[in-house]
Amino acid sequence: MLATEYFPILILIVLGLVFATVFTLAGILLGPKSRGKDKEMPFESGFASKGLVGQRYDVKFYMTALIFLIFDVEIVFLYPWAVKFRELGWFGFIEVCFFILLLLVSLTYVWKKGALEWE
Amino acid sequence: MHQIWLIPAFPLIGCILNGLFGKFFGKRFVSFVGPLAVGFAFLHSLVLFFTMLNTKGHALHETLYTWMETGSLHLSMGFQVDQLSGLFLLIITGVGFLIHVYSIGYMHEEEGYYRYFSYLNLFVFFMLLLVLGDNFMVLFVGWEGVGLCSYLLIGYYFEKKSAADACKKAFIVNRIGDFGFLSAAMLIFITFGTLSFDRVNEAAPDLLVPGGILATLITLFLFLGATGKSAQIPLYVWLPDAMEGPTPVSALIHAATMVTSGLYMLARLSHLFVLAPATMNLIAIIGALTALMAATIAITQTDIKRVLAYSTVSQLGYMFLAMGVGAFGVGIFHVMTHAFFKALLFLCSGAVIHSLHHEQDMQKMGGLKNKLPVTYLTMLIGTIAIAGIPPFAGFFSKDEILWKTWSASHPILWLMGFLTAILTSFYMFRLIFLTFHGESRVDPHTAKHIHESPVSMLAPLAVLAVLSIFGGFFGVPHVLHFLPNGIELYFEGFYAEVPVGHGSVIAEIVLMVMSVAAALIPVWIAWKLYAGNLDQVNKWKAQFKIPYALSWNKYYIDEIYDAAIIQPMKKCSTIVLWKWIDVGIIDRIVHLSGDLARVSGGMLRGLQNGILQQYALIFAMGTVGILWYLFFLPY
Amino acid sequence: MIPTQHVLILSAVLFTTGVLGVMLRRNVIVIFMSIELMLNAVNLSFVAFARALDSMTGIIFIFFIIVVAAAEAVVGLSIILSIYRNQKTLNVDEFNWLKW
Amino acid sequence: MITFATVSDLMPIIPELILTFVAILVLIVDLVGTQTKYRITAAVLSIFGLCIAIVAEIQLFGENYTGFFNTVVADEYSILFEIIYMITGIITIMISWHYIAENKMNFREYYALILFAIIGMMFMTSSTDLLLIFIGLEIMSISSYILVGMMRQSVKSNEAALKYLMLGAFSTGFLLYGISLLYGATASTKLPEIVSHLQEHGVFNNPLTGFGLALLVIGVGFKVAIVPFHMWTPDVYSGAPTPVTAFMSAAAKAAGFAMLIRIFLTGIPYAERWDNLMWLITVLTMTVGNVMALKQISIKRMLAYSSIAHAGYVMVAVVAGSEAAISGIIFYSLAYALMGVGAFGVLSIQSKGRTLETYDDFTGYASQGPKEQVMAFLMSIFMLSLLGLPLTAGFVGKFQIFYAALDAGWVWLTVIAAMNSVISLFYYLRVIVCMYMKDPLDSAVDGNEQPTFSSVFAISGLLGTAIAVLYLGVFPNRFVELAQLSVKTISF
Repeated sequence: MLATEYFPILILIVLGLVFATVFTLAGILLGPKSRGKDKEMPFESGFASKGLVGQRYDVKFYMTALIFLIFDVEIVFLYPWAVKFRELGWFGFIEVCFFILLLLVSLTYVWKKGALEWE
Repeated sequence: MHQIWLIPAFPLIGCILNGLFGKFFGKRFVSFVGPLAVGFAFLHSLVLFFTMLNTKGHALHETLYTWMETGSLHLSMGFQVDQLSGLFLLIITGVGFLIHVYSIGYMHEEEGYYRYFSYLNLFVFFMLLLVLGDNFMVLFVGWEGVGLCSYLLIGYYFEKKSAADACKKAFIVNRIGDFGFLSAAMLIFITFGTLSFDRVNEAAPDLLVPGGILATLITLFLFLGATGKSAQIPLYVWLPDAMEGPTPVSALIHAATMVTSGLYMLARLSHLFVLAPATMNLIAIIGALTALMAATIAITQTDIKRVLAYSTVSQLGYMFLAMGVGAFGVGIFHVMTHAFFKALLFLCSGAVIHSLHHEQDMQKMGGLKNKLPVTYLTMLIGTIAIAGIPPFAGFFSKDEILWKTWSASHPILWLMGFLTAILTSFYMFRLIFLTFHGESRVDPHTAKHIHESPVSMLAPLAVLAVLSIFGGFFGVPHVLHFLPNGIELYFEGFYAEVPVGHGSVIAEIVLMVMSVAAALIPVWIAWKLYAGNLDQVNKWKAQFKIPYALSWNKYYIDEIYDAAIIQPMKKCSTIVLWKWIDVGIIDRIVHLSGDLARVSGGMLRGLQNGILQQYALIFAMGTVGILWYLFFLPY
Repeated sequence: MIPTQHVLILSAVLFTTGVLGVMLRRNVIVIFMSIELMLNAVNLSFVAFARALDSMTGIIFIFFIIVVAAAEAVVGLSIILSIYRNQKTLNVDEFNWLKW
Repeated sequence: MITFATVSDLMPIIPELILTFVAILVLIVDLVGTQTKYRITAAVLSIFGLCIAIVAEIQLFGENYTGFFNTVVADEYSILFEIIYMITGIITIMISWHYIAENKMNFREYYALILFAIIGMMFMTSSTDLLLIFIGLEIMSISSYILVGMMRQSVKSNEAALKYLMLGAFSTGFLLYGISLLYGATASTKLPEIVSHLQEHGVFNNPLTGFGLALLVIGVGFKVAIVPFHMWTPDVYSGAPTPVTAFMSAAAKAAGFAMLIRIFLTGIPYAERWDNLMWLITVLTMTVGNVMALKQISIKRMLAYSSIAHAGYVMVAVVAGSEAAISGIIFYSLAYALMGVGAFGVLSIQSKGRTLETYDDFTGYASQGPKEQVMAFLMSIFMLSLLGLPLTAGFVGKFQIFYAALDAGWVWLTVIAAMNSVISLFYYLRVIVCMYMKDPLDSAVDGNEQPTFSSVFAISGLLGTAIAVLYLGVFPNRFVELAQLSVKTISF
């Protein structure tokens, strides 16, 4: 019957659940729980923390980070083209030019919007 | 082409004009457009009616356009004028026109004058669709539409709480009826593969086993639908409360037209109904029971409109009785005469109420006959007609129903009908005597201002009075054969044949004499009791406490429904589902059991607690559940 | 060579871990990371299938998943940022204005 | 040998290209123009672009272009759905302008995002490759995440966006997992190949295909909000800016169903158990939506729940799965798009500086002024259509679906659906009763508003919608025929 054929998947699910639960619980149960003052302190690359914990960073940091993230990842589309550069020939080149153009338009947009302004 | 579509188009145009521009152009415009729209429809109906008569036996068909075509189903905006719908057309547009004219005077001081006429036109439009349609779809459009309009018009005085409650009640009760209707339509579609009346009627004898389960089930559902719209046991409770609407509305919707749509449907599908004798018997029994019960309630009511409302329920019971014994044509005949005299009675009561500044209690009337002579005279004509005193309209139709019942060998049902006739005559004359005779019990302050109504209100009364007098001659009984029985000729070959036992001529004459006596004797009793002072009545009230209380409180039906249905529902509120449905539905119950609602706020609502992770959890559980069901649940 | 099944099992485990993480963690950012984990588990299974079937489609799919995940992350982080500015908390349990 | 796409491949996606161009243009206008100028230009430009795209779609109708190795098709089926999205988009933009002005919302990118969302939906509908479908779905979803959170100052909008994003991404995970399993089993992401593989080997003989398909249903089910994947709907719909809610409830759902049909109703052989499951889900969806809608205080939330119920009615047709049922879905999507947008649209327009949300806000609405009177009338039409009163679009849609289900032999499902639609009467009519049959709670609010251009614009948009609702109800046949025609030509 069907059930027997699906048995491997059942095992798979059970395994998944077991592993996930075990690891999650292990983290909670076995992990050292020192809730000292030092532990509560934010980690700042090993330096003693300055200022308040709830101190707010300038929104510029986030803005830049997010823009970096998205533009960085878009590069992924250039890889297939780069790998098959010769076979794709002019057609591929034009396609990629379009792609870069679109990225440029968005960059201009971001720029004009002032997201790159630091001050 | 006969341009049948023009008939409903006139009131629709009227409705749109009044609704959109009525407010800006003022009352003059509205009182011109509203009645005129219906008037045109009436004229066109007349033309088509006579065209139809000339092509005897052939209905006028017209397909406006194809509404929808899917698969085997072909639905069109199809209209037909045949014997049945032709008659209804004339009643709706004719009586409707008179009531529109009447409304000009009656509603003159109302603020939402244009709104009222707009609704009323809309109602006429839907009612015309209902009777003109040649398939279930168009009928259903009309069916829902008239329900909506009735709902809007009952709640017209929405600032009154009783009106708002009444409109809710009408709505809910009608939903039960609609459920029946829709189920029946669905079954019919599954069985016949068509929704056209003609084809259903044609195919019924071939496709359905006479007396079979399917035939019985379909007709029972249809009848359930009919009881909802036409106010029969057990769904009649909404009609008396519907009197919260303006009086002309009661006359048009809740006496002459909408409440007869259930009967229309029965008559329309007569070929289907005769295949289910069990349903037919049930219809006859329910009809007779409703007639008798409503009549006994009407005896003690003191609100003038309520007496008339129960009288309507009772008369509708008569019509169902006729249908049930297979006398479809006679039932429809009574629909016609009833439309005349009941509309007349309602309009007269409206005139009385109007001149007494919205006093409806008969205990505060009396002695009005000199002050309102025209109203008195017309109302008296209406009363004679409904009481069944020859030669007024009611006599012919009612006597015919009783005779058909007798000859179909249902003596018990006949007896119930006969008793109802006695009671009818009694409570109607009681109404007349209490209102117009005896000493004036009117509040002295109002008494000074009593005046006869304007011409726009009296003219319709006069026309209807004439119709109530002569309307019966369309169907003169056989024994009296000084005129041919018009109704029988008119409907010849239209309805399904029901084998009717033929009683002897002697029996017919004897029964007729009995009916006349049953109509006349109560008049004398009512005169004795109510025309002078009311001492004797009060003495009897004290003596017959229990029957009186039963009748006065309408057999506690509302209370019984409350105790049997609403209270247990409230008790069951811990059972979550009921609670949910209730809480949303009926505000009253919300108020009564506010805290229980919170207790049972229940599972679903608990699930929707706004916490993101709970949603994710349910999502994941759903996934696991689906996968488990699909792949791991053993067969 | 590692058998495909093993990779698939790993991917299933990662996916389930992600699902559990979404349901168990309280911090919005961690929940978001768990979702990314789920997407990456899917990527893993795509890679495994692509290798087993010797087909490029799976690989191309992964490119798009990565990009979409990044776009989702950007939008998500912006939303989280704006929430944090308004509410000063990132605990999911506290976002339940909208309910019932 | 590598085959390339050519210019002729662009034919089927011309409308998409037009919209993309316009969307980018709208963004650029934002950079150049000033605040007030942009407000008008962007809206007008977007509507203009949508109109051109609709014309382009009509030109494509009947031509059946395909492109990009048959991964994009412009068959009648997708063209009809795409026109539905664009009409919804036009109405949404018409009401948004006023909403933005009244709520002083941050509107930049708003119109562009709506256009992008529509482009995503169009790709969802017209492609036959799961990859492209996925990309379309994500373009739509990400745009709507932002749209939902557009009112940055509002706590509710924030929360709605967060929930939508989190759950949306969560469901995307399931969807992708399903796709990957299907890919693993069939070695393809192209629907025709997957379907023929399934027809050959059966769905349930290979665990991978069974699981994959089930997970795919779950992923799509989230988008169209079927129980138990509906939990986000009420929260997101009630938290989002009202025009966005209107847009999502109408267009996004239609797109979800378009995709659902394309994936699941094109010849995949199912087992009995699958049918039972769908049956159960359908019943649950209708009932939960309706029952919960009964209890709501807020009309916006009530409409959100009722949209779940409507998804349930559409699911009835999905279960029935016949040609008539699919054409019913197309019609219903159009009808619901109109009446849903209309109803939310009325909610989006303030009255005398008050935002209308609850039943209490609507009490005595009809008697508060000329504008309110018009709005109340429009609202009544939309409510009557939603509850399925004859002569409205809603009735025709329901009728077709119920008829198709009956015809396919799903009698009990139809009965349950009919009973559900009876329940829905109570909460829809309650709105009308509140507006017409009650006195306003606080009569103190008065003062005359000057009709602004944007309000006239919004109301005329709603008026057009109402007329369309009535027109579809009275003369549905042409559209029904179109829908039936398009079902016949549905291709992979």
